[in-house]
Amino acid sequence: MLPGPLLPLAVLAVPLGMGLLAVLPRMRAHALLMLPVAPLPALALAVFGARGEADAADILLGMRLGLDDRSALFLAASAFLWMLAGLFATAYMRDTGKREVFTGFWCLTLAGNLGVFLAQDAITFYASFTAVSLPAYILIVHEATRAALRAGRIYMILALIGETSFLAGLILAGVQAESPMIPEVSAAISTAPQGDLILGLLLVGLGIKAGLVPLHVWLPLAHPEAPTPASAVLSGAIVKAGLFGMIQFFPTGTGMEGWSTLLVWAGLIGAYFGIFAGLTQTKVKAVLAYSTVSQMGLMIAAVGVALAANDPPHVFNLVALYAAHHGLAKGALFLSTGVAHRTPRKRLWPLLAVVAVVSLSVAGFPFTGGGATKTALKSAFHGPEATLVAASAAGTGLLLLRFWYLLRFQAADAPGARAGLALSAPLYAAIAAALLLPWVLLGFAGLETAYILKPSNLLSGIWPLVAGAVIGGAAWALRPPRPPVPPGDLVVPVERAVRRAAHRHLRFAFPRPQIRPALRPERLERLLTRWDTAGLLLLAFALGLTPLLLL
Amino acid sequence: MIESVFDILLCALIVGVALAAVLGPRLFSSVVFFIVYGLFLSVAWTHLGAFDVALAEAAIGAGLTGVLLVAAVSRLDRLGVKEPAPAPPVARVTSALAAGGLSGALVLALWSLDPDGTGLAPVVEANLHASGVRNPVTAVLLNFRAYDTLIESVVLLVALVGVWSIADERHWGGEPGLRQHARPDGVLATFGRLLPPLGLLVGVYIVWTGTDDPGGAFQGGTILAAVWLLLAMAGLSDAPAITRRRLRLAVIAGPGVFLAVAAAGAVGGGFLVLPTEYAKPLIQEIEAGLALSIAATLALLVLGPPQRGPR
Amino acid sequence: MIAMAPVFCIIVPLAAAFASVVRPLPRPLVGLAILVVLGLTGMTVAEVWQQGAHRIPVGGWQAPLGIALVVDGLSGALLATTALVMTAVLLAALPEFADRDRETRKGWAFWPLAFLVWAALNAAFLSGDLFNIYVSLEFLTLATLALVSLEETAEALEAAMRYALFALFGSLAYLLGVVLLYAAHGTLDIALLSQADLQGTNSIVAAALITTGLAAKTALFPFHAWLPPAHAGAPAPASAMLSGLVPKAPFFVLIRFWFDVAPDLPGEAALQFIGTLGAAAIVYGSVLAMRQTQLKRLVAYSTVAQLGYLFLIFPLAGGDGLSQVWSAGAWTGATFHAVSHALAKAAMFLAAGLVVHAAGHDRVSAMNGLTQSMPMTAFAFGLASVTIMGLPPSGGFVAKYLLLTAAFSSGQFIWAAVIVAGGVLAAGYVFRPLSRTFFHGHVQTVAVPRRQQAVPLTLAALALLLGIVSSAPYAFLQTGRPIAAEEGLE
Amino acid sequence: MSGVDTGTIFALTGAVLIGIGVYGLLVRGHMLRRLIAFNVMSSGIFLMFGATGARGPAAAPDPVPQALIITGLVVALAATALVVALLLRYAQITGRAALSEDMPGEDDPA
Amino acid sequence: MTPFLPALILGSALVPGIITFFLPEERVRLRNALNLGGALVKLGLVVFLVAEVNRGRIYETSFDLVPGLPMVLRLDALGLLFVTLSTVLWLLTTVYAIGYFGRRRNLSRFFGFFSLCVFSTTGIAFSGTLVTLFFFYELLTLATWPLVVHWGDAASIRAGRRYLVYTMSGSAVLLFAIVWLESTVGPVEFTVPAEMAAMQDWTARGILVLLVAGLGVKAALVGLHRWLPAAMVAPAPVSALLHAVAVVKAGAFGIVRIVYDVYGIELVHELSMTLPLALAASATILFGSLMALGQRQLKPLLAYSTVSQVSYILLGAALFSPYATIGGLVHLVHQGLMKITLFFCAGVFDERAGIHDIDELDGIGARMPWTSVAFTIGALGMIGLPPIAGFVSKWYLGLGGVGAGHEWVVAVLAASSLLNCAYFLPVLTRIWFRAPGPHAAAAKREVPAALVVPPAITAAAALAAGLFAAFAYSPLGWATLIVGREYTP
Repeated sequence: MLPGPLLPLAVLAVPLGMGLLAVLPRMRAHALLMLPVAPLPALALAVFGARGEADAADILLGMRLGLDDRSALFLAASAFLWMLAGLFATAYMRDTGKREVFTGFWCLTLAGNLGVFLAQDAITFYASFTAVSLPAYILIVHEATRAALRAGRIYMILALIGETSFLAGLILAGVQAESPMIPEVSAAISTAPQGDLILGLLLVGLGIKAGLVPLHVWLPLAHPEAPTPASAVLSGAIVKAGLFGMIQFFPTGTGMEGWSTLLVWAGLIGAYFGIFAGLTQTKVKAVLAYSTVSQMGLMIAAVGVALAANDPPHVFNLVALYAAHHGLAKGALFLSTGVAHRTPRKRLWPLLAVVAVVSLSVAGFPFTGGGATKTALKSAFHGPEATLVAASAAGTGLLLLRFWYLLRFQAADAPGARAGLALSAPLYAAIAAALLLPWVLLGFAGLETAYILKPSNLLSGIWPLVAGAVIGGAAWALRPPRPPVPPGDLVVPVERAVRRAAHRHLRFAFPRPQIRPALRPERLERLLTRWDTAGLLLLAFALGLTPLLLL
Repeated sequence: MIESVFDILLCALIVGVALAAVLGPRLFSSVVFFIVYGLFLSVAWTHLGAFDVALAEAAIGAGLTGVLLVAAVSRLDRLGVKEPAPAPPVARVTSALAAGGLSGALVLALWSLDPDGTGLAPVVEANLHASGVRNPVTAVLLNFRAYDTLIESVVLLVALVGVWSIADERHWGGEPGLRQHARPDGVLATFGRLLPPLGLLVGVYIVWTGTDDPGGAFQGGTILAAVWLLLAMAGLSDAPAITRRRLRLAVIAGPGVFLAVAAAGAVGGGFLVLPTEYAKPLIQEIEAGLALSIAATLALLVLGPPQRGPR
Repeated sequence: MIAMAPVFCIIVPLAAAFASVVRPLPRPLVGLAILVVLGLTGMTVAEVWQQGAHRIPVGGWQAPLGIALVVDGLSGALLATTALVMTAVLLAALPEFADRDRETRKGWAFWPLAFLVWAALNAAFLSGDLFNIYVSLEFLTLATLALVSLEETAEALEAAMRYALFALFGSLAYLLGVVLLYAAHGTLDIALLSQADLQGTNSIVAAALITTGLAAKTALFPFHAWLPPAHAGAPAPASAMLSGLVPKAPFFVLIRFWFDVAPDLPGEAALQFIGTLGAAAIVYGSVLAMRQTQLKRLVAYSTVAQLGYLFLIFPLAGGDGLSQVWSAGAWTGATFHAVSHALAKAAMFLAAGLVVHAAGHDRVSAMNGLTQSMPMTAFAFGLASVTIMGLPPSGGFVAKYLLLTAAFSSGQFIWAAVIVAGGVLAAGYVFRPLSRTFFHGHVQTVAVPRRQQAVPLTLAALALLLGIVSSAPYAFLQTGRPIAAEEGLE
Repeated sequence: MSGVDTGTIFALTGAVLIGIGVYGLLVRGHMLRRLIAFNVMSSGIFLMFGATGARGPAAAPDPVPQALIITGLVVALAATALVVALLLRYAQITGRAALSEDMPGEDDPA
Repeated sequence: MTPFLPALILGSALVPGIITFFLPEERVRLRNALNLGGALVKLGLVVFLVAEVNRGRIYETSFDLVPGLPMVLRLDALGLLFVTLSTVLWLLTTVYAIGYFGRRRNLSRFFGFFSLCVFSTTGIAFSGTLVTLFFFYELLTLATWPLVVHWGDAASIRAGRRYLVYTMSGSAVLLFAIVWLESTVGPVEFTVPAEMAAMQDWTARGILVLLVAGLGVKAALVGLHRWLPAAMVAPAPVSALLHAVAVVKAGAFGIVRIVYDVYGIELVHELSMTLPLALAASATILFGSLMALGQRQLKPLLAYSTVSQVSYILLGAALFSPYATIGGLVHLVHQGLMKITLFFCAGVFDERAGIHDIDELDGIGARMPWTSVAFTIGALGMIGLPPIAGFVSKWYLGLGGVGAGHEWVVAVLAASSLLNCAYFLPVLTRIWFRAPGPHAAAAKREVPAALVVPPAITAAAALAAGLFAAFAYSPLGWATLIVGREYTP
């Protein structure tokens, strides 16, 4: 058991408090210093803390926080990335405006992100999910450029649709469960008469967050516009909230076969769509964003497998492991773009080399951390899906090759530019963690190092990359026409249509009926004022009353 | 049978005169017909045996009302007022139908009456001895239903206050009516000198006799008022200014005495109770007061509000 | 002596009137007279409360020979209402009419007329004899006629003459009915007549004539056109008694006739017809009130509308319904309305009078900005409006509620709809002037002392109080009724 | 009321007079004429009152209606006097002897 | 003392009000002291009562208006919920009004009617019979009208007229229905179940529809709502009170009473009237939001938002499920807290920066951060974002909708949330993310405290009501208690 609710509450309260602190006038100047500190309690809890549940009954509708090994992994990886990105931001954001606002919302988003992993009841989960979704808007639009505002708007719309849909799903499930606790809710979904509706609604909510194609459109728009540390946590930690939600809420076992298949194929399609769309991008962070879409696709597919698997927790653990690596690695890649900005072209080569290693790790090159996690994940798939998963690595490799290629052009023009320690240290720490951590955690996923290092597994890690290299080489040589896919792909036509519709200004006003009195009572009154009329009426009244009285 | 013929003839005359009064083309002739109508009615009342009413109708209905109307006609003539256009034929026909309908309904109602009558004559007769007077009408007026008469006397006062209240503000405090300029040797002046002593005598007598025979305060008071009016018209006596205390006391004397008697009775245990033994003197006292007030009030009513400022 | 208190309610105002004819009374004496009559009225009410309804034979002569005064809950309540309203009216009139250096026409005439109206009202409310009622009503008519013409403008004089036409014709129609009744039954006493058989043609015609006459005098639609100019043209204190009290007298007689003299008269259709005219009065009067540009006219048309409610007593409580459970509720509701309307309407006219005086003209715009310059008067007008609209908490509400209950209980939904709509329409006209009181910047240039403003406010507050402490008046009103509504709303 | 005796005849005459009065009241615009009609009508009522009291075999007529008629006469006179005064004052101010609504073409009373 | 408690509480609002009417305009301090004192006394009494009622005690006093027409003042848990809300918000609004009006004129009048308004609201909450409810309900109409027309300009008077036309017609319908009902089944007391079975089904339905329509005017049901946006011309404290506590709430509260204490939800359900009611409420929810979308000025936007939000309460009342009831009742409080915050803030924006239109808000966040934060909390709460109070209501309403077998309710709620976003978020964007416009540049400082602190408090309360919803004395806790004690079948 967790020792009382205080510690987990502190995990959430500390970032929130720091966020509030940051906006105080006196603290504004040093607001950024909060960033690396805020996630530390979470990290501490995840690494050193006990596992179990704790209730804070008065908060929300009865808050329950809890931690098991899997959520601790999510929590730790996220908190660690948040910490590194925060550290990075202290230097990277130093000269921008509204730092206190940035800090405040960073902390709020952070608290939400951590809350998602800790929540054991649906309400806390939802509240955290909201907290991680909406304040992130502020992080995205921080630069306040037109593009950033557009990206923010689209993000917001999608996030709100997602929130609403998710809440609707929760409500439908909540009635069935008669308890707000996630296990009960999850169990209730499988028996609920509207189970499919609930799952659909939840999937929309979580899928938007997790970048599930076709709900992914905000990612390639938001990532290039957000400040680099924000992109890092968006891609590395925040999207994982959606994934974690699926793990938490989706029931497993019999009856879920359909949803399993759906998720597997949706995920796989996403994985490949991300690759193809990403290859056409020219913005370096857009490429990374599509890579995230692709990678999340794989993870969602794995979740899909788990739903109908014999041992779902095992598969979920594999996903968790994969996600931890991906988070750190992708975070590192994003950070690297920031470092590149501050590095003169000539001195870019060491960075490029390191980035190449991380890219290979993401693509699953054997002996890297990514290689280990990919091998582990592939163990969940069977049949043609397994092949597709394996083959996707070729695409990932290609995509990251493109990234690597584009990164070279990010270098600073000023020869004297220099990325300080505060920028590079987090980058390298993230890279180190990404490369090494999976090996440490293999046992958690129930796998042995030996399994990873089995030749067949090594081989299946290498051949896609080789294939990718061949294709890449061929492409370089042939220079095929690049289809112009704008960032955000599907959203662009939708946006255009909406804008056109909005031009026809819709107004909700009822026509006001103009009533003109048809009969002027004054005329009647003038008539009645005349004694001859009134007297006649009086007589008529008297003479009329007589027979009426006899009736 | 002959009596019936006479009745019918009289009634036909009355109806005819009434029609003439109502429909007469000239206002003045209408008023004259109205006076004649009143006199015929007086005859009718005599014929019906209601001598008190006959007297009252002659004095009040025909006499004073007539004078009032004649005076009004002459005032209007002097003001040169316009006569409104006659009603259109449609209105006449409708009105005639409606009025005829009313009469018809009344005839119907009369027809359904019990022919033997259920009046209060026997009850009055039975209680007459306790009333203090011998004229049953006076008994009803001043004892059995004295309360009605009290209010009635007040009504006259109300009318007078009302008439005075529409005086021209500038003329407040002046004398009522227009200044009369009768030629000192004219017929009116002669009559004015001749008639008053006689009228005074008749008037007082009628008041006095009212307790036992037909007559009473109202009839007598009216005659007294006529006397005063004659004097005023003859220019022999100016009415006192309306602010004069004595005039006002005279006006309220009758109702005042009446009210005092009523109040005294109420204190003693019965509102307007006239103990049998004191009934006659009390009634006479009331009659005297009333006659004075009625005479003054009626005369002043006819004279109207002051038409000239105080001197 | 206490038993004679009702009689002195007539005697004392008469005496005061006589005295004022001779010479306008000084203020203290006016005050004394008011206090005495108030006290006597209080004693009358206490007497009825304790002893129940009773008759006072005038002159010691029993009916049918003599006249009897009837003192019951209804007459007691109306006596009390009259006393309250008259007190307010006389107090409000003091600054305008009393204590001038030189006797003026209005300063002289108002006081006797006012006391005479008081006496006439009390006489009418107490009378138990149909002919005596005729005399009392004539008494009242002539006194009010003089009050209507008091301003001496062409409009006022014309209004007075028009009023005279309606009222005198009404009186004659009533008298004709009484004559027919006497011819058939040989008595004029209410109690004795109620035992007579009134089914004959003769009595039916009489009933129709009596109803017609009194309807004309109560200004029932469509015989109402005389009322607004007459009431609006009089000086404000006079208007207050004219509108608040005077129409209640003929209405009271109507109730006496229909419910005490002739409860067994057939004619469900006639009752419905009268009710229809009442309903029409509510709607028509309200609509016209809404369209007035002059303040006092507006208030006067409101009287036309409000009097309409009274006539709903006939379909709701009369005829066959008289024996029904809801009848007593409806009867009490209508009489309750008469009382509360009297208080409220008098307050409204007095307030309007102050406003007109302060603003110097009679247009509705005289109310502009009143809450700033004369808040008490604005408040008085507002409170009175609450009663007129029949909103809680006010006597008007209780009355309306009782009538509504009767309408539903007897299944006559149409009357219920009219009653309810009447409230909305009333809001339509009272809020026109009331809105103006909130205007920015005020038009009242003549200062009115608070003491004067307190009079209408008190009266309006009384009307309101009637809606809060309504249980006792409710019970009191029913004293002497054959079927008391103990369970009024069941 | 079978059998045509004196009372009956006069009562019926009263009814006719009432009709005449009412007719005059309705069709005549001049206020003085209306007053005349009013008085005709009221005396018609009185005649009816007195005549019904004098019907039947009893020789002496009922004194109660007589007393009441006298009261009524006085009241009618009072009313007439007051209205005449009103009319004269009104005519003095406006030059008219009829109400404004009865004088077509002249709408305003002032 | 105890039987007089309801009267005492009523008196604490009425007496200062009446005295205030007669205070000369210059006695500012005395007036403020009176009003604040009254509000504080009332608050104290209510706090005491909350503890007592929580223990299950019920206070009741009554007298007969006329025989068979009893006026009953009764304090039950539901009434107390409403009273507590009104008491707390009255205190804050009084403070705010003192700050808002400063030294302006006609304040004795204003505060007099203001107190009368609160008095009526309290009376409505205490009413133990239908007639008592109507009694205070009408008093409320009368007391609020002077507040609506307070400025005395043409627009105010026009708005006042519309207000009256609507509310008076509503009252007429209500009175009609009440008397109809009572003459059919006898006097209706909330505690005693009336003999509703005595009615024909269609009569019962007809009366119910009339009752709801009558009360629905004040509750601004769609079609009957048009007075509400018009009444926006009133001074900010009035709007705040109107929208949060007094008028619209009185209507909503009345409907809750009708459905639960007069008919009983089971009967309403048996008459198959729950669905039409819920549909009417839902239509209003969506309609209000759609209309808000088209507004260019801040206060009308807030007004239409009220139209929408108040119907949440009705929706909760109409659905045959304890969850929904809880949701409706708790929204009574939650909407009050959030909407009063928004109106307070709108008033501050107007008073300190002259802002009326939405596009004048550009960049005001930087200049008036406290107000802007409070506004933001209110707006987000309206959207239903956790952990602000609005979310809790929405959650329970959703559960209730599903529980009652009407899954579409969830869709309505979802659509409403999205629409709320659509009209509130652009406002927030302007406040926070636009470059300061002329109004922001000219904005005065956020003083006095009397003007700024009340919205801060209510915003904090709205936040706390959601964040600590499970706390026993939270609005939710109390609503649950009410439902558990009184309405659980």
